[in-house]
Formats: sequence, structure tokens, C-alpha cells
Amino acid sequence: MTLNGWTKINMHFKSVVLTNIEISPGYRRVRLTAPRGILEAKPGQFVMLRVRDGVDPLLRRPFCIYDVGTFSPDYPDASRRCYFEILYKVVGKGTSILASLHEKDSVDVLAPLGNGFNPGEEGEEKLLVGGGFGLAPLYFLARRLVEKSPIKVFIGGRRKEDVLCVTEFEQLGIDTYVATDDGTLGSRGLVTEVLEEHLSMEGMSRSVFACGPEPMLRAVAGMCEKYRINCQVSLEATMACGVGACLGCVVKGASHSEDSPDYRCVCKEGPVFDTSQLLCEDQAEGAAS
Amino acid sequence: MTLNGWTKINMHFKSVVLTNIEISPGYRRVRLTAPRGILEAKPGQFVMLRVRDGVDPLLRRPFCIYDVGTFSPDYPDASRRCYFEILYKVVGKGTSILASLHEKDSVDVLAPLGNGFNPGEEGEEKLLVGGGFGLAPLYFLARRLVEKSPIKVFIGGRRKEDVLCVTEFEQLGIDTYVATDDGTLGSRGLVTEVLEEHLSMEGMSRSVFACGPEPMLRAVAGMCEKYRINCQVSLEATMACGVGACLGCVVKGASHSEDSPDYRCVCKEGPVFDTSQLLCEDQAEGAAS
Amino acid sequence: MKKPDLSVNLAGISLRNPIMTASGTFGYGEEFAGYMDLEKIGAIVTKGLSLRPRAGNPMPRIVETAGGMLNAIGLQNVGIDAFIENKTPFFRSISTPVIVNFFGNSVEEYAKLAARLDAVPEVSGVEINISCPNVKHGGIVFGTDPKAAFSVVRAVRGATGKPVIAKLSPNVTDIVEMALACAEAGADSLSLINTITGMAIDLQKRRPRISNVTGGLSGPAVKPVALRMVWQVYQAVKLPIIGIGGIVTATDALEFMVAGATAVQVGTANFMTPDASQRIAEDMERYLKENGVRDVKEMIGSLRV
Amino acid sequence: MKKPDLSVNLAGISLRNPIMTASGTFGYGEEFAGYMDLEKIGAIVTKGLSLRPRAGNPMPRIVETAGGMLNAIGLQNVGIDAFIENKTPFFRSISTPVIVNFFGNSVEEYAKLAARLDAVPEVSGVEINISCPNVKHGGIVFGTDPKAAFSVVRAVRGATGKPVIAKLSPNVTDIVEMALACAEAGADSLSLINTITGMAIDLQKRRPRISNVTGGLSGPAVKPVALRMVWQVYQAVKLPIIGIGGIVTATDALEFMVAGATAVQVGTANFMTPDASQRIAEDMERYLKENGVRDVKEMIGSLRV
Ligand SMILES: Cc1cc2nc3c(=O)[nH]c(=O)nc-3n(C[C@H](O)[C@H](O)[C@H](O)COP(=O)(O)OP(=O)(O)OC[C@H]3O[C@@H](n4cnc5c(N)ncnc54)[C@H](O)[C@@H]3O)c2cc1C
Ligand SMILES: Cc1cc2nc3c(=O)[nH]c(=O)nc-3n(C[C@H](O)[C@H](O)[C@H](O)COP(=O)(O)OP(=O)(O)OC[C@H]3O[C@@H](n4cnc5c(N)ncnc54)[C@H](O)[C@@H]3O)c2cc1C
Ligand SMILES: Cc1cc2nc3c(=O)[nH]c(=O)nc-3n(C[C@H](O)[C@H](O)[C@H](O)COP(=O)(O)O)c2cc1C
Ligand SMILES: Cc1cc2nc3c(=O)[nH]c(=O)nc-3n(C[C@H](O)[C@H](O)[C@H](O)COP(=O)(O)O)c2cc1C
Ligand code: FES
Ligand code: FES
Repeated sequence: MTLNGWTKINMHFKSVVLTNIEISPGYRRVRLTAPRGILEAKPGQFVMLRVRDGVDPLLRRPFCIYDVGTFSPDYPDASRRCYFEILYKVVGKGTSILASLHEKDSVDVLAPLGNGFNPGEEGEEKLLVGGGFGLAPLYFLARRLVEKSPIKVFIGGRRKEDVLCVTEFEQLGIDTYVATDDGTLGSRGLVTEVLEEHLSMEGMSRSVFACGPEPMLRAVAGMCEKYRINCQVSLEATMACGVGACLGCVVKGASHSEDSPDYRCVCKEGPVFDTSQLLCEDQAEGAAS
Repeated sequence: MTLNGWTKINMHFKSVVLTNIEISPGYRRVRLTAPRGILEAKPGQFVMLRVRDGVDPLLRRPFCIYDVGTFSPDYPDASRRCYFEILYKVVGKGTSILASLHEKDSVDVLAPLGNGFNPGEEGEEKLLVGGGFGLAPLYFLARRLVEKSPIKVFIGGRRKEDVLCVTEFEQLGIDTYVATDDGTLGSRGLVTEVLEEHLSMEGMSRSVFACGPEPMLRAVAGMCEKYRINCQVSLEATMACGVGACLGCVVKGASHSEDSPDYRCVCKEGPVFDTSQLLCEDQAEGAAS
Repeated sequence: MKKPDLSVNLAGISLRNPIMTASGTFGYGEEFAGYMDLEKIGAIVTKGLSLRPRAGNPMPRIVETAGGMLNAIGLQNVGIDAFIENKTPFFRSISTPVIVNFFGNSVEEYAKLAARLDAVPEVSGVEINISCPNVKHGGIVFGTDPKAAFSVVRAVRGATGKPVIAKLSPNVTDIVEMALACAEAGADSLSLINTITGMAIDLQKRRPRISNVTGGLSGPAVKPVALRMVWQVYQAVKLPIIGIGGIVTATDALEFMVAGATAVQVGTANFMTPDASQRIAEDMERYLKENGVRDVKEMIGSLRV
Repeated sequence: MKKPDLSVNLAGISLRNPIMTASGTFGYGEEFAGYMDLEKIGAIVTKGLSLRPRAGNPMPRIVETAGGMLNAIGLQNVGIDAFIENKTPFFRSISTPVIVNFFGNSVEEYAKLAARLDAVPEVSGVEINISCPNVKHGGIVFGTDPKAAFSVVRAVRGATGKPVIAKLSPNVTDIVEMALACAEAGADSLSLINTITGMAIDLQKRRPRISNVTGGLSGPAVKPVALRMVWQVYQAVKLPIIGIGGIVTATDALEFMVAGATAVQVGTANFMTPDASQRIAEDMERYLKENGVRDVKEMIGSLRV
């Protein structure tokens, strides 16, 4: 474990798997040990995991922090230890290896990385919109805000298996609105349609926090612009370093143009951006949204 | 599992780990499931294991067969199944991964490969000389010959931890002679010195079977030449294909010269060779011995 | 959906599917017959052949590297006479076309070998290895100098009526220039890439890990370089291309076809698993079926940039 | 045993050990300060710098490949003015020498940049990137044509009194020819290799995986090629060499030194683990101690062939 002098929150540590369970077909949640500093992590921040030694896979894999906490190791007189959790979808090599890890197996972690959500004003209504593993940072955010602000969460997915964390949000006493493409859970259609219904109603001051697939984020951002509501999105991009050094993970900032480039690193300046900071393009290929 | 038509003994199968235990510091024995054909394997033949998916490590790793047998799976009414064992030293990436495998993990196997020992005449005295994991094929050989011929085994090692299988040979009722470089077990010195003592005595007709580090094999071969005793050695070479196609694993045959090359594939024409078939060089670099 | 059409025509050779085996990694085919069905792949390319038998390099000849391997076999082979006598009978027992990879130390040797092979009915085509980095004479020059490549291909072209494939070396500044030279000299097809020259060192001994000091890098590690070169050559040259380099899965193979290859060769993957080529052919068929592609030829050069 | 001497002199720059960081993989150093001790490595090489700020390529810019990665960042950088204003203050806070990697679109631009950097006291030396495969103008030509390389290095040499390192591209038929041209033009040191041009394809989309279509391959996959080129250049040129390409462990680093490198640069490994360079330096010291090597300089070019 390195907890170096430069700034307290740059942590690099070996972590041990505590639990690693399937929560829905294709989605899992892994709980990993961490040094105490993890408790300072902010919702929206992420970690980068090296899931095994060797060169395959070569690069770390980024995952949002889903939760942090403490636990008592099950040996006598043990003092409490810290953990964090990530919620992940098994999509390829790295996540398959992660899924195969057992209790006591270890991974190498950089955490916490990037900037989290700006929680905004207390009392204001917080609308959380997410799909798939995008629920991970939103759940963490909800845990932190639930005491101070009214929260509603809008969860989308293709089928009911892709709708995650409903029970968890309900346990926090948060109203959940669910939509699936095929209608197997909640209303049939896009979660943004449900959101729009809500936004179109007069109401208290509110802001939106979104994380999920790119088309969803685009739709949410567009809608928030229309209703003039502040919106923060958590983005994805292919990453190599995670610390703002390789410039592999950029998105176009609001003032970007060919002549006067304005690129922002998702890893360091994000992954959470206020949508007003970003350039909204009609058709962006690639990972930026 | 592929048990293809070309010839019955070319087997390619997925195998499941039954047990994987440390037998001496740095040495382990793994028992793996196999199709019935494995019972046809001859002492001195080897397998090539793909220890995990992906490209790291890229190539299969070769290991001699240490034993084969049958077992009853521990569920009701199961019919007997077959297994084979290898005895291995943890030296690098592939063997470390192999060492980390648990019961029920799987590996991909090509077996049995190459030619085994020629058992020679019944009744003749068989002198087995080995060091380190070189004992693996010798133990398998001893199991097959013990009913028919008198056997003596000479086991060498740097320290006592490197002396393997003594108990196993003794359980077969075989006389074992042990020598270690540091004298921590058996006599102090080289096992070839103990062998020479034996060879220099008048006795019945005998032949030698050796497997171990290259310098040991050279010494044994030289000694057998001197005493005009037939000697078979099991060689190692870096291998890629294991089936005689890549020509990566050759040794120089007896008639080799620059103008008239005589290379033999260790994987296909070996790994066991009669020393009379091989070119004896004063100083060979590389893997050939 | 109907069974997709996997057949391709490679400069006159009909392949039942685009999967070939790469020279030097598949012996003479028979070594793998016990592990797969040789009738399930498009073609077999045999170990590089020379006029006279060749000893090859001393051991060690191969070493594993990250995502790949180095080899310096040194083109050990039985020579044309033993080849015709001992290897061709097996070829008659299979229907899969056999393409013979060969090399010489001079233009004349190349031409002589091509002429000899022209007379062998079991041989469906020849692949000229102008690119092997392991041979001290000839090979390295022919493969990196467009003029030398031209003269070798031209001579071979004149010596045989069989389809002529020129196999290009990646160890050049400009692969397109080499491809154009071979095309102009009359090659029917281009295969690329051969291995990239590399080296490995045993730190403890402070010695090269292969006796020849340098060797040829192959395997998944080189795939990005191979794919780039196939794409470059596809844009510049009209001939059918055989994509080679690090192909392990049907996805890899199809990526090469999207980049412009008409067929592919599977090399190092044969060592990872001996039925690799058959598995790739089968997985390719499954991919096409699942994605509604009726004819594999639709994939060729379909990259959208 | 006494602490081994790890220091090397690189064309006038004293390094406490031979471990440098590779341009473009270590930002401006400060990005890694939270994860390692910057005082424990030999030198920092900063991200490629140009006269004016550069936007770089659209996303996606990177993709993982077997044992390596492709990048086409497109040399995004803040430009010399912002560099001097915003980055140099940090350099004053560390004692580790900083070497600035830079590039231009013309010989004049190279010379102008070199002259500007000559006046910056925080800069211990300059590394000329004549080899980046991502720039459409200039870069690719300078790095693959010995005459062009000569004129760039000569111009830079004339514009600065600081040590000049020429960084070579591996995308050439003959690396020695390039090295000789740079040496003759007055380079104090040669660094090699930059990335190998490669490509990756998304089969499902039938599109390149990086927006620039091709990108530069780096990481362990390229190590055998890099090692071979260092060895070739070491035999032909007297200048100190900086070995680069796939270095992940102290063993890798020492292998490059055995092949002829005076120092090494760690690139992609910084992404695998952010304290890679410090760890390599520490493990190197341990290796030398355990093997009774009193001075790391004894390793340089000690390959026995
Ligand atoms: C800031 C950030 C936070 C993330 N949080 C989560 C999370 O909380 N839970 C979760 O399940 N996933 C999350 N992801 C996505 C996750 O990183 C990828 O799913 C993972 O890296 C895929 O690795 P793999 O080896 O399994 O897949 P691969 O075999 O590498 O690829 C499979 C598929 O995933 C895509 N992919 C690969 N690497 C990345 C990457 N670095 N970023 C985005 N897509 C990639 C590939 O293009 C491909 O389509 C996050 C990504 C980012 C950038
Ligand atoms: C026919 C044959 C039978 C063998 N039988 C056994 C056996 O019964 N038990 C056993 O423990 N080992 C046996 N070996 C050796 C075994 O194959 C190697 O120890 C193993 O491949 C090392 O793999 P690794 O990834 O752990 O080591 P690596 O990380 O690859 O290398 C570690 C060290 O082992 C050497 N090495 C690597 N690959 C090979 C190889 N293919 N052949 C020889 N040396 C190699 C390397 O040069 C290096 O010094 C046998 C080898 C051959 C050729
Ligand atoms: C062990 C070995 C031997 C080879 N021998 C030859 C050969 O004789 N002639 C030839 O043209 N290419 C030869 N090659 C190159 C391969 O045919 C192929 O071009 C290269 O390995 C790249 O493909 P791959 O990455 O799929 O292995 C050889 C490759 C290997 C690994
Ligand atoms: C993301 C990335 C950006 C790079 N940017 C530069 C650069 O700006 N200038 C340069 O000379 N080399 C650049 N390189 C090349 C590296 O400095 C190095 O030469 C190459 O990556 C090989 O080393 P490695 O295998 O250790 O990464 C870059 C490499 C990577 C991976
Ligand atoms: S991942 Fe390297 S800059 Fe963001
Ligand atoms: S390992 Fe390929 S020929 Fe022996």
C-alpha cells in the first residue's frame, strides 16, 4: 500500500476479495478491502483495477465506486477494516477474470480517481437517472444525499435483468421509476420518457445526475437543456493511465473547435461533468457522450 | 474432448484438477482427469498443458507423465474415471499458474506425446537415475517394470528438498540410493558417483534410464559408454508445437555434421533417446543435452 | 438462415473457406491430422522448402515473448527430392489444396525450385518466401529491396504455370512499395506478413535466448502491425491478399478480411491449440450465420473509415 | 556488499540511475507524484511539445492489443508558451533532470523550438521526436528518411547547447542507417524505439478502433523488436543509447543495457502500475547487489554472442 505524501487521496494498494456475487444475470458486485482513506471517496469517483498479474489484460479496468464501508474481520479482537464495492457487468476479458475471483484472491487498485458529483444545494430535489452499471455511482450518491434532499431515481434497462439496485434504492426510502425496452419491468419504453413526464410537471428546484449508456446520457442532457435544469453526467472513455497523463480519454469541452481545441480528460477532469461544460455534437462516434 | 480418428493415441481434452499438492518445497504433484486412452500412455511420454486462457503464457508447457490410474468420483453410482498425474517444479510463469489451480479448475491437455522408454529385456537389472522432476517418468517406468525386473534407483539433488519420490519408490520395494550436493540427505556428492560405484561392480546384465538436469545426463551417458551399458535418456527442449511440426525442439543425432545435418525432434522422436543415437559434444549450449 | 458461403477463389485456387495454415507452423499437415479434420480448412501451406536439404540453426531456436514468440528455425527442411518422395503421397489422401512455400539463395535457385514444383500435381500453388529474416544469404535482401523482389517473382512467374503467391516481409519502411514490385512482376496473390525481426536476451547468462541471436516475432503481439500492412496494401494493389499475423480466433480472421484480405493464414495459434485452424473456420461460419452475412466475400475490404 | 553504483552519464546529463520515463506516458511528471517518489528515478521525459498548442486526434485514441496497446493521441500538447509558464515551476521542485521531447512540422520549427527550450533552465536536455507515426505532416518523413533526419538533427544541434537526443522510429528497413545519419548530424545520444505503426478493427462495426485508423504499438509486445534494434545500433554507432520498448521489469531494463543501452525509458508500464519506474530502479539495484555487480555501467553492451 502506498499512501504517498503528494496528496492524501492518491491511493495504490493490494486489495483482497471479500465477496463477489452475481446480483442479476451478467451483473456482479465485488467487495474489496481498502485502506481507511477509501472512506473519503466521493460519489462519482472511480477506481482502476489490475485484475491479475501478467500482460493479459495489459491495462487496468476502470469502475465506479458503488459503496464504501467498514466491517469486522471474523477473527477475535480484530479491529474494524474498510472496504469498497463495485458493481460490474461482465462484458469481456477483464470483467470475466474479475468474475472468476474468489474470496481471498487479490487485485491491485488505484483509488479513488477523478472528480465526483457536485452534490448541489441541500433540499433541492435530486433526480438520478441511470441504466445498467450506471446505477453504481448513483446509488453511492443517493446514500450520501438521502438525509438532506428529496431524491427520485429513474432506472432504465433493455430487459428486467438490466434493471439494477431497485431494492437497494427502496431500502433507502427512495422513489424508483423503472422502464424497460421490452416492458418486462416497469413501464415499456425509454427511461427518459418517464423522466420527461416528471420534468414537464411544475415542481420544486431540482437537478439531474445521470450515468449510463451514451444514448441515454445524450437524451437526458438534451432534456435538461430544454427544461433548463442543471445536469451532471458521469462519462466513460477508454483509459490507459487514469491520472491525466496519457491523454487517451478526452472529451470535447464546450468551447472546442478545430482551431481552438478544448479537450478534457475523463479520468482527471471527469468522469463527472456538468453538461454545460461539454460540447454537444449531433453525432459523436467513440466513447465521449 | 477430441479423440480423433487419425490415431487413437492423439488426445486433446479439457481436464479438471482433482488434487494439486506440494510434495516438497517448490515441487508439486497435480492429478488431472483424462479420457480412458490415458491408460495406454507409456512411461517417458509427456503431455502439453495450456494452464489458462489468453495469451499469457502463449505456449503450452510440457511435462512428463508421473502416473495414470482410475478413481471413483464421489457421487453415487458414478462409474470409474481416469486420471493422470504430473510432478512439477515451480520455476516460472506457467508452473506458478499451475500451482495456483484449485480442485475443479480446468486446463487444456495434449497427451500422450512423444515416445516412451524402451523397457528392454525382462529380468535384466534396470538402473534408474534421476534428479529433481526427472524422477517423474522414472517412477512411472518403475511402476510398470517392478514386477518383471530388478530395479535400483539413484536419486540426486542439490539439497534434501530436491530429492523426490524416495518413499514412493520404497513403497514399490525398490532399492534407492540418494546423493545430495550438500549431504543433507544420502551421501554427499553427485549421484553419478554413487552410480559409478555400482556400475564398476561386476553384476548381471543391466541397462540405465536417466532423466534430470543436462550435466547429470551427460555424466551418466559418459559413464554408460565407459562401462558399455545401454543407456536411455529423457531430454528437455523448449517446445512450441509438441507434434514435430515447428522444428523448434531438435537435438543433434549421432551422425550430425555441418554438411550432413541430422537433427531429431525431442517432441516426436524423443523425448527419450538411446544415447547411442545422439551426438555427444564436449560443450553444447542450449537445451539439447 | 441458409448455410453461408465461405468459399473464396484465391488466384485460381478454390478454397472451401478462407482459413489456411501458415508455412512453418503446420509441418506438412500430417502432423496435425490426429488433432483435427484437415478437410475442414481452406488450404495447407507447407514448411519452407529449398533445393537441397537444410540443417537449420543450432538450438535454442524458439523463445516465448509477451503475446508472441521468436523463432530462428533457420529453414530446416528435407529438400525438394525428399519432399516429393515422402510428403506428396499424404497430400493425395486429402482433398484440401496444398500450397508449397519455398525459398532459394539466388534468383536461379528460386526459378529452379518453381520449375520442379510445377511438375508436382499434388501442389496447387506456390508461395515464395522472400521475407524470411533468418537466412543470411538471399532472403533478407529479396524481402526488403523492391528490385530484388521483382526479379525473384518475375523468375518464378516464368518457371511455373501454378498460382504464384509472394510472401512479404514486414521489416521494411514501405510495404506498399514491396507489394507493388511483386504485383508488377506477375504475382497472383500477396501474403503478409512474415515475422518481424526481434531478439531476446537471457539476463543471467548475458546471452541471446536463441542461438541465431535474432529471430522472427510471430503471434498475437504482431497482429496490429499485420492488420495495418494488409490495409495499406489492399488500398494500393488489386491482387488478392492473404492476411497473416497473430490470428487466433475467427474474429481475428474476419478483421483481416475486413481490412482487405481474401484469405488468412493461421500460424502460431496452431501451437496454442492444434485444431486452431479448424475451430476458426467453424467459428467463422457461425459468426456469418449469426450476423446474417450470406457470403464471406462480402467481408473483404469492408472497413469503413 | 556495498551499494552498487547505478549512476550513468547520458551525453552530459548525470542520472542517478538509468531509469527514465518515456515521453507521452508520464505527462509532465506531476501526474505521478502522488503514486511514487520522483526523486528515485534517473530522469523524466515530458510529453511531446510543439510550438503552438495542438488538439490531437478525435476519440477513441487508445486500444489494448495482445501484450500491448495502440495509441493515436495525435501529439495533443499545451504548446511551448503554456509549457514554460505552467509546467516548469513544478520541475524546480524536484531534483530529477527533465528532458523535453518535442517535434515540429518543418526543420525550421524544430530549430525554433530547440532555441526556445535552450533558454529554459529547468530543461536538462531535449529529445527530438522524428519518429511519431501519428502526425500527417513532417513526423513520418523525418523519421524514415535518413537525409531528412540528418537535417532536423543538424538544425536542432545548431540551435541549442543542451544535450540532444534523437528518438528513432522502428518503422524502417534499416535502423542503423537512421542512427548513423543522426549521429553524423551531431546528436549526443539516440533513443529507440518509438511506437510501431499498427491498426485494430472493431469487427462488429467494421470500423477502425482508433479514430486515426492507424496508431502506434507499444508495450511488452514490441520488446523483442526494440531489443534487436538497440543491439544493431549499439554495434554500429558509438553514441550512448536509450533503450525503449516494453520495459516492465528491472530484468527487461537490464536486458536492454546488456544489448547496449546506457539508460532506458519506461513507457506503457506506467499505465500498468504508476510506480513502475521507481520499482524498476529499486529492483535493478537489488539485482546488481545480489549478483555482485558493483557498477551498472558494467552491464552496458555486455552481451556475449
Ligand atoms: C470512469 C469509468 C467508470 C466505469 N464504471 C463501471 C462500473 O461501475 N461498472 C462496470 O461494469 N463498468 C464500468 N465501466 C466500464 C468498464 O471499465 C468496462 O466494462 C471494462 O473495462 C471492460 O473490460 P473487459 O476487459 O471486461 O472488456 P474488454 O474485453 O476490454 O472489452 C469488452 C467491451 O468493453 C469495452 N471496453 C473495454 N475497456 C473499456 C473501458 N476502459 N471503458 C469503456 N469501455 C471499455 C470494449 O470496447 C468492448 O466493447 C466504467 C468505465 C469508465 C471509463
Ligand atoms: C519433454 C519435457 C518434459 C518435461 N517434464 C517435466 C516434468 O515432469 N516436471 C517439471 O516440473 N518440468 C518438466 N519439464 C520442464 C517444464 O516444461 C518447464 O519447467 C516449464 O515449461 C517451465 O514453464 P514456466 O512457465 O513455469 O517457466 P518460464 O517462465 O517459461 O521459464 C522459467 C525457466 O524454465 C525454462 N523453460 C521454459 N520453458 C521450458 C520448456 N518448454 N522446456 C524446458 N525449459 C523451459 C526457461 O528457460 C526458464 O529458465 C519438461 C520439459 C520437457 C521438454
Ligand atoms: C516456428 C515458425 C516457423 C516458420 N517458418 C516459416 C517458413 O518456413 N516460411 C515462411 O514463409 N514463413 C515461416 N514462418 C512465418 C509464418 O508462416 C507466419 O508468417 C508468421 O508466423 C506470422 O503468423 P502468426 O503470427 O500467425 O504465427 C514461420 C513461423 C514460425 C512461428
Ligand atoms: C499514450 C502514448 C503517448 C506517447 N506519446 C509520445 C510522444 O509524445 N512523443 C514521443 O516521442 N513518443 C511518444 N510515445 C512513445 C513512447 O515514448 C515510447 O517510445 C513507446 O511507447 C515505446 O515504449 P513502451 O513500450 O515502454 O511504451 C507515446 C506512447 C504512448 C503509449
Ligand atoms: S486515462 Fe490517461 S489521461 Fe485519462
Ligand atoms: S516442439 Fe515443435 S517440433 Fe518439437
